[in-house]
Amino acid sequence: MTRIALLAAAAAVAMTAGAVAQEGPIKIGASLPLTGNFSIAGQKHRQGYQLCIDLINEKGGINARQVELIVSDNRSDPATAINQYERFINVDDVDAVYGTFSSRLTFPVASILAKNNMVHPVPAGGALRIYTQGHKNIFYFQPNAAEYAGASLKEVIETLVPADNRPTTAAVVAADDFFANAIEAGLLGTTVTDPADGSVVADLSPGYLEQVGIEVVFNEKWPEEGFNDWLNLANSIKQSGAELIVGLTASAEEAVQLTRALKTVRATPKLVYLSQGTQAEFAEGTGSSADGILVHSSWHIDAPFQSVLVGEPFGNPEFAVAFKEAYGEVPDEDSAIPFAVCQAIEQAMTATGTTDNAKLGEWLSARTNDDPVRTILGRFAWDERGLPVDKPHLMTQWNDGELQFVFPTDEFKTSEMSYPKGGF
Amino acid sequence: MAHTLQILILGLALGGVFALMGAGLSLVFGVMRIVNLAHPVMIIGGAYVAYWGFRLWGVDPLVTLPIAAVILAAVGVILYKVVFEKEAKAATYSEMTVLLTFAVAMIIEGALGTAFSNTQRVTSPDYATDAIFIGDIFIPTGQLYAGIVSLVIISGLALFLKYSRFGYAIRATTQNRDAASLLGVNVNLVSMVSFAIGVGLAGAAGALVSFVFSFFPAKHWEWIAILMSLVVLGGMGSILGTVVAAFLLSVIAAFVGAYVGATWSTMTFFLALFLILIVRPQGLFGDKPELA
Amino acid sequence: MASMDQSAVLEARRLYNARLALKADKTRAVWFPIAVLAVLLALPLLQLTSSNYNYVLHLVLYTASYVVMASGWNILGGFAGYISLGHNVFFAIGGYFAGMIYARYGVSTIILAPLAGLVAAVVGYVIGRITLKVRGPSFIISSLALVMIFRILFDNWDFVGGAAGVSLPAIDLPVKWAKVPYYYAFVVMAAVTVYATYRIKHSKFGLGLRAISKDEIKAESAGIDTRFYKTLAFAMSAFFVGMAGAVWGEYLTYIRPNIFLIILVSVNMVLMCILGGKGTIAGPVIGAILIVAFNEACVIFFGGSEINILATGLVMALALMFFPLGIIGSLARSGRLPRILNWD
Amino acid sequence: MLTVTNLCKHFGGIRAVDGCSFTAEAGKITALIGPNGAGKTTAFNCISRTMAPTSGEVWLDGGRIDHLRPHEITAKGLSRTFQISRNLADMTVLENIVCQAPIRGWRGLMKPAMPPEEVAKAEGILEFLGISRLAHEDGANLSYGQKKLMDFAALLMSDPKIILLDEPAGGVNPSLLEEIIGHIRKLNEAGLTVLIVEHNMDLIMRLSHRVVVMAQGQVIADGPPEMVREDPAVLDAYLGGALEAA
Amino acid sequence: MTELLTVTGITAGYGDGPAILDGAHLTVEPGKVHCIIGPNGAGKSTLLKAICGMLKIRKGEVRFKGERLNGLRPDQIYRKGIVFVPQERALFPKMSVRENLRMGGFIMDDAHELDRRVEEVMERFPILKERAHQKAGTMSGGQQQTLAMARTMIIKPDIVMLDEPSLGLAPKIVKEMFEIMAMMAKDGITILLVEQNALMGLKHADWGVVLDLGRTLFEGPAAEVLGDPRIQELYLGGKRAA
Repeated sequence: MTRIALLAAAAAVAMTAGAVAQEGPIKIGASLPLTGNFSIAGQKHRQGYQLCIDLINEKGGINARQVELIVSDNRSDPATAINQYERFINVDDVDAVYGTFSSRLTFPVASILAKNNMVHPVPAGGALRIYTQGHKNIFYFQPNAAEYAGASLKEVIETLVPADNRPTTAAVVAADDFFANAIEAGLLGTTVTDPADGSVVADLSPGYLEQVGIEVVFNEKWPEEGFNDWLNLANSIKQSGAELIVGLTASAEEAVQLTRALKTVRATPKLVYLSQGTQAEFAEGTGSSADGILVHSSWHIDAPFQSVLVGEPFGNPEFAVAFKEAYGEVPDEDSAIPFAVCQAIEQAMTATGTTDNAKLGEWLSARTNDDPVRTILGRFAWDERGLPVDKPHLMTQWNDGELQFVFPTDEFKTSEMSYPKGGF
Repeated sequence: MAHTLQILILGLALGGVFALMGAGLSLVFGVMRIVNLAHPVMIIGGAYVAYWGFRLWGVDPLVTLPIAAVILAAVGVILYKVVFEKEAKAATYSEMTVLLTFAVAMIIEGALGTAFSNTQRVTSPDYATDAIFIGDIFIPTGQLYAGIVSLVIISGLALFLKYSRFGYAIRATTQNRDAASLLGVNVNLVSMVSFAIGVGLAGAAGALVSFVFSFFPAKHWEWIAILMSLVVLGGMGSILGTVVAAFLLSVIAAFVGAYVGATWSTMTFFLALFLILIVRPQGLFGDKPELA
Repeated sequence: MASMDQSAVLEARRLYNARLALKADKTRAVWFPIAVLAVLLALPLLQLTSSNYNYVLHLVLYTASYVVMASGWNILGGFAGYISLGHNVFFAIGGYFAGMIYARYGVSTIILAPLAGLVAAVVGYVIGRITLKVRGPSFIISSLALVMIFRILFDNWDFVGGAAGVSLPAIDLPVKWAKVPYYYAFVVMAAVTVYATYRIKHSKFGLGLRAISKDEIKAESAGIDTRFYKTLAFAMSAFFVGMAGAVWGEYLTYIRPNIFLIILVSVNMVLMCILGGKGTIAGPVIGAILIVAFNEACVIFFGGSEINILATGLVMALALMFFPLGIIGSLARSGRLPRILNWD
Repeated sequence: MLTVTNLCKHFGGIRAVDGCSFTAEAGKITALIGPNGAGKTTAFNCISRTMAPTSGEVWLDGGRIDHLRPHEITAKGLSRTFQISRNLADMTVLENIVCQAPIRGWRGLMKPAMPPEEVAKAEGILEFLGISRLAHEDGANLSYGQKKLMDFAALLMSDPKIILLDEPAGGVNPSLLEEIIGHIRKLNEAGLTVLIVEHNMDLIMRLSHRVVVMAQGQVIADGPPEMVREDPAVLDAYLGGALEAA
Repeated sequence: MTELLTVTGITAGYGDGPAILDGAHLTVEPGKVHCIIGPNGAGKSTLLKAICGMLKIRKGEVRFKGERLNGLRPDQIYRKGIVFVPQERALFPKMSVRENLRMGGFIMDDAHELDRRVEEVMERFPILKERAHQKAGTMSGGQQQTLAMARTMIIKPDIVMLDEPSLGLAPKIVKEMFEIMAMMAKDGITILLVEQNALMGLKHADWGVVLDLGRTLFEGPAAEVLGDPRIQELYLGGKRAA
C-alpha cells in the first residue's frame, strides 16, 4: 500500500513538472498496438506518425515549437489503450493525441477522449457505431465508414466489367472482425444495430451486391483467432461455384492464407476482391497468385494527391520518397493514413495558432470540400458525425507483382483492370 | 459423397501435422509429468528457423527440419538445466511445472517477438500451395508431405522408445522414477534427453507448421488448448494415443467447419478437451487413474 | 469419551491457549489495513485541488480491481488448492451481465455488481460441479479449455454484439469526477473482498478448504463434504471476480470478449497470488500492487513492447522458482513478516 | 452394528472383493485378516466409501450406507484411518484434529475455524493419547509413529460409534505397538466398536473378539480368534503353518 | 577384519528439513546378514537411502571397498554393486515380470548374458517363471516383494539393502521372504536389512545394529543384541518379547 503512496507522489511530481514546461515542445501521444494481433499495422502506424513529426520538426516545427511524439504499446488490448491515453492526458500532459488502430481499440478510446475534450483523429476505426454515439471532435481519416466500403466494389463492377460477362454469383467470406463484418453488412444489405439497446444504426438493404444483380451463394465467417482450416473454407467456396469471391479479411496475413488456399484448391472465379492485401507481405506470401486480385485501399502510392505540410506543398510522391529514405521500404496505407492524421492536426494547430483542443476541433469541424484539410490521402472534410464527406475508396489490383491503381477512373491516370481473374 | 470424402481428406491432412505437434508434448508429459505449456511457442521457434532458412537462403523447410529440431533440442537442454532439474523434487511438482512452463512460454514469446516482431510469417515452397487432383477430389501436397514426414518421425520415435536401450530407460523412468534410478538408470540424464527430444520434436513440427499455417510469436496461445486436447484425448503420455486423437479430432473439426460453420470448428478441440477431462480423464489410451 | 473429565488440566490448557491466541492477535496490526483504506477513501479529495489526479485514481482503481479478482481467485486457488487459469470467464460473465442491463435499462453497474457477482457465482457453481472432479494439471488444463469455449460462445452471441462487443454510455460527470464513482466502487469491493477472504480463512469452511488442498481423500473421510466445499469455493471466487467484471465494463465504456477473455487477465490473477503468497490474505493485495507497479515501470522504461511479456514471464518464473510460497508466505515462514503485513 | 453383505468390487477383470459378507458387532473388536491381495483394504475402502463398491450392501445401525459419500458416512459415526498415515501438511496437529470435528449446516460452516470448545476437546484427546506436547507441531514434522497416533486422535474427534483401523501396527516398532494396543483396548472398553485390518497376529490374537479371514475376495473363516487360528484353511492360506514367528 | 562398507558419522535429512541421521555409524562385513533395528523415526530407512545415494549426505562419509561413495547418484552406486530394495519395492507396474527382471540388468552390456541370468533367476523362483508375462502391477504384494528381491540377484551384487521386506505381508509370506533372504546370503551376498519386526529380523541376522535418534547406539552380534535386557526393554517391546 505504501507503494501506492509512492506512485501517487511520483505522479504528482510528474504532473507539476509537466505544467511548468509549458513552452517546451508540443507533445502528442499515440497508443498503438505494437504487439499482439494488430502489431504489423501498429508498427506501420508508428512509422507514419514518426515520419510526419520528423518532417515537421525539420521544417521548423508547429508554430515555431518542436513536436515530440510519445508512443506506447497497448498490446492490442482495449483496457491498456484506455489506460495509456489517460496517462498521456493526465501524466504526460500532452497537447494532442493521435488515434489508435482498429475499431475495437478505437471504440473505448473514443469515449475517454471525448470525456477529456480531446480532438480524436481516427486513422483506423471504421465502424459506423463509433460515430453515431454523438461524440464531438472525432474525425475519421479514411474514405467513409466501413459499411460503405462495398459501394466502391459495386461501382467497379458497374463501370469496369463488361456487362455481358459480369459475375452473377458471389461467395462472401469474412473474418469475425469489426471492420470485415461492417463491409459485409454493406455488401449483403444487413441492418446495422447497436447491441447495447437494439436500436438501428443504419439500414443498408438491399446491399451493394444485390444492386448489381449478384446472388450470394455462399456466406461464411471464421473466428478472429485460432482458425486453421483454410483449405476446407476454400474448398467450400470452390464448390459453391461463385464467380465473384469476396474475402473480407481482418489482416494481410489472413488474406495471404485465403489466397494460398484458393490457389491450392484451384478455384477459378472471374473476380476476387479482398479487403486487405495492399501490403508488401501479401505479395511476398502469395507470389503470382495475387495477380488480378482487387483490394480496396484508402491510399495508393501513385495517387497524385497534393497536400500541405507546415504550410508548404507536400505531394504524395514526396511522402513515398521520404518514407523510403527513412525506413528503406515502400510505404503502404497503414503508414500513409497516420501520416495524414498528423498532417491534419498540424494544419489545425498552424491555422488556429494554438494547441487548445476545443479550438482545433472547431477548426476541423468547419472544413468543407472547398476548404478542406489537405493530406496525402487527398482532401478531407467531415459531416457532423465525423465521417468524411464525398470520399470513395480507391480500388487497386495486383498485376505482375505490382499494385496498380484501377478505380476511380475519373481523378487520375489509372491502369487497365485485368478481367477475368481465372485461376490463381 | 465426393464432398464428404474431400472433407475427410482435408481433416486427415491437418491431422498429420497436429500429430507431430502433439507428440513431443505427450512424450514430455509421459516421462517427466510436465504439462509443457511452452510447447506451442517452441513449435513457433522451430517455424522461425525454417522461415529464416527459407527466406535468407531459399532452403526448403523440409531440409531445415533436422536443424530446427537440433536447435530446439539444445534450447530444451538449457531449459531443463536451468528450470526443471531443481523442480523435480518439489512437492507440488506437477502444478508448479504447469505454471513454470506457462511463464517460460511468455518469456519465449517475448524474446521471439522482440527479435522477429509479431508479423505473421509463412514459408512458401512450391508444394505448399499445390494439390494432387484425383478427379474432383484433391489432396493438398503441403499437408500431405507434412503428414508423411510427421508420421515417419513419430514411427521412428516409437521404434526408438520400444527397442533401444535408451528407450527402455525412458519407459522405466516414466513408470517409476525412483526405481529406475535404483537400477542404474541415470534418471536425470534420461529426463533431460527426453525433454530435449520432446522440444526437438516441437522444432521439427515447427518446420512443418511454417508452410502449413502462418505463424507469429503470439500465435501459440491459440494452439495450447488444441494441442492439449490431443494429448489428453490420447491419454496423457501415450504417443500413439496422441496421433490417433490428432487425426480423429481434425476430421471432426473439418466436418464441423464444413457443416456447422467455420467459427465453430476449433470449438471441437476445446469441447473435446473439456469433456474428456470430465468423463474419461485417462483419455482413449491411458490407464485408469491410480486407486485411492 | 474416556478421560475427558480432567477438568483441571483442561482449564490450564485453555488458559495457555488463550494466551497463545492473544499473542497471535498482538502480532497482527489491524490498524494498518484500516488506515490504508482510510487514506484511499480520502484520496479523491485531491481532485479538489487545481491539478488533475485522474491517473493516480486510475492506478489505484486498477490495482483495486485486481485486488478483488486476485483475492477472489485466492479462495479457490490459494485456500482449496485448485489453480484456475480460466477465472476471467467470470470476469466476462459479470461484465456482460451488468453491462447489458446497464446498456438496455441504464441501471448503474455499481448497483448491479452484487447481482452480477451472484450470476457469476451460479455459473461458477455449475461449472465447478463439472470440472472440480479432476485436480492438479488436469484441472488447470480444463480451466484453459473453459476460457476458449466461452470465448467462442461470446464471439458468436449476436445479442451481446458478438466479437465486436457493445459500447456503453459513459457516466455523465465532469472529467475530474468521472472516475470517482468507479474508484469508490473498486476500493470498497477490494476492502470487502479482503475482509471476506479473511473471514472465510478463519471459518470452518476455510479450514475445510485447507484440508482439501492438502489431501482430499483424508478431508473427505474426516467428514468434510469436499465436493460441496470446493464447489462453494469455486462459486465464491467466481462471485468476486464477477463483481469486478461488472463495474470494469462500465468503467471502460466497452464490453467485448477480448477485453475479458484474454489469457493475460487470468495470468495476472494467478501471478499476483503466487507472487504475494497463495493462501494468505495480504498476498493477493501485495501481489496486485507489485504487478501493477511492475507493468507501469515496464511502460515507463521500455515504452511497452514485447519485452513486457518477456519481463512478466521472467518475474513469474523467478517467483515460482525462488519464492514458491510468495512474498508473504516466505517472510512468514522465516518469521520476518512485518506486523503490518500480517493480515492472516 | 456394521453388516456387510455380498460386497463386490471389480477392477476391470480383477475381482478384488468378490461377494464378501461379515458383521462387526457393537462394542466388540472385529479383525479382518487374510493373505496379501485378499481384498481386505479394498473391502475397507468400500465400506468407508473411499471407493464405490461394484455391488453389495453395507448397513450401519440398521441404515444402508453403501450409497452415501464418505463424509456422510463419517457423519453417521463411522471413522477410519489409512494404511499409510494421511495427514495434512502445513497444518498443526491441533488443526489436523479439529478439522475432523462435525459441522452442522450453513451456520456451522461459517463458525470460527478453531472454536475454544473444540480445541479443548482436541486437547483432551491428545492428553488421553499422551501426545499433548505435539499440539502446535506441524503435522508433516511428526515421526511415523506420532502420525499414527495423530490419526487416532483425529478419529476420536468426530465422536464415532465405530472405527475402522487399517494396519495400525504396520511399520510400528514394538514399544509403540504396545501403546497402540493399550489405546484400542481402552477405547473399546469405553464402548467403541472397532474393525481392524492387520497382519500382526500377536495384536489380533490379543485384542479381537472375533476374526474374519478373507482370501481371494471372499470370507473363508469367521469366528473367535482361538477357533480361527486352528482352522486348517487359514493356516494354509495365511499363516503358513503353526504360529511361532509372532 | 575386512569391512565391505563403512559408514562414519553421517548426517542427512530430507530436502531442507531437519537432520534425521545425526552421526550414524555402520560397519558392514562381507557375507553377513546385518539387521538394523530401532524405533520409528530413528532414521533406519534414511540410513539406507543415504547409502544408496537417494539422499544427500551432509556430513560424514560412506566408503565401499575403500572407495568414497559420497555425492554419487543412485545409478552410479548401483553400478558399484550395491542394490537397494525400498519399502515400495521399486517395480515397474506396467512392465511384465520378465521385463522387470531385465531392468535389473539394465547396466549390463551383454544382452545374452542378461537373458541367461534372467532365466537363471526365474528357474530359482518358479512363481516368477509362471507369471513371466504378467504385468508387475497386477500381482499381489507378496509376489511383488519376491520379484523385487529376485531382481537383485541379476547383477550378482555385493550388497543388497532391504527396507522392511515384511511390511504389510501376511505371516506366511513373511516367512518366505526370510527364506529368500537366507538363500541370498548363502550365495555370498551381503545383506543389510531394516526390520520393524526386530525380533524376527535379528533371529535371521548375524549382526545387529540399534539406531535411535539418528545415531548408532549399539553394534554387535545379533544374538548379543537379542540378549541385552536394556535393548529388549527399549526396542523389542519389553518383557513380553523375551
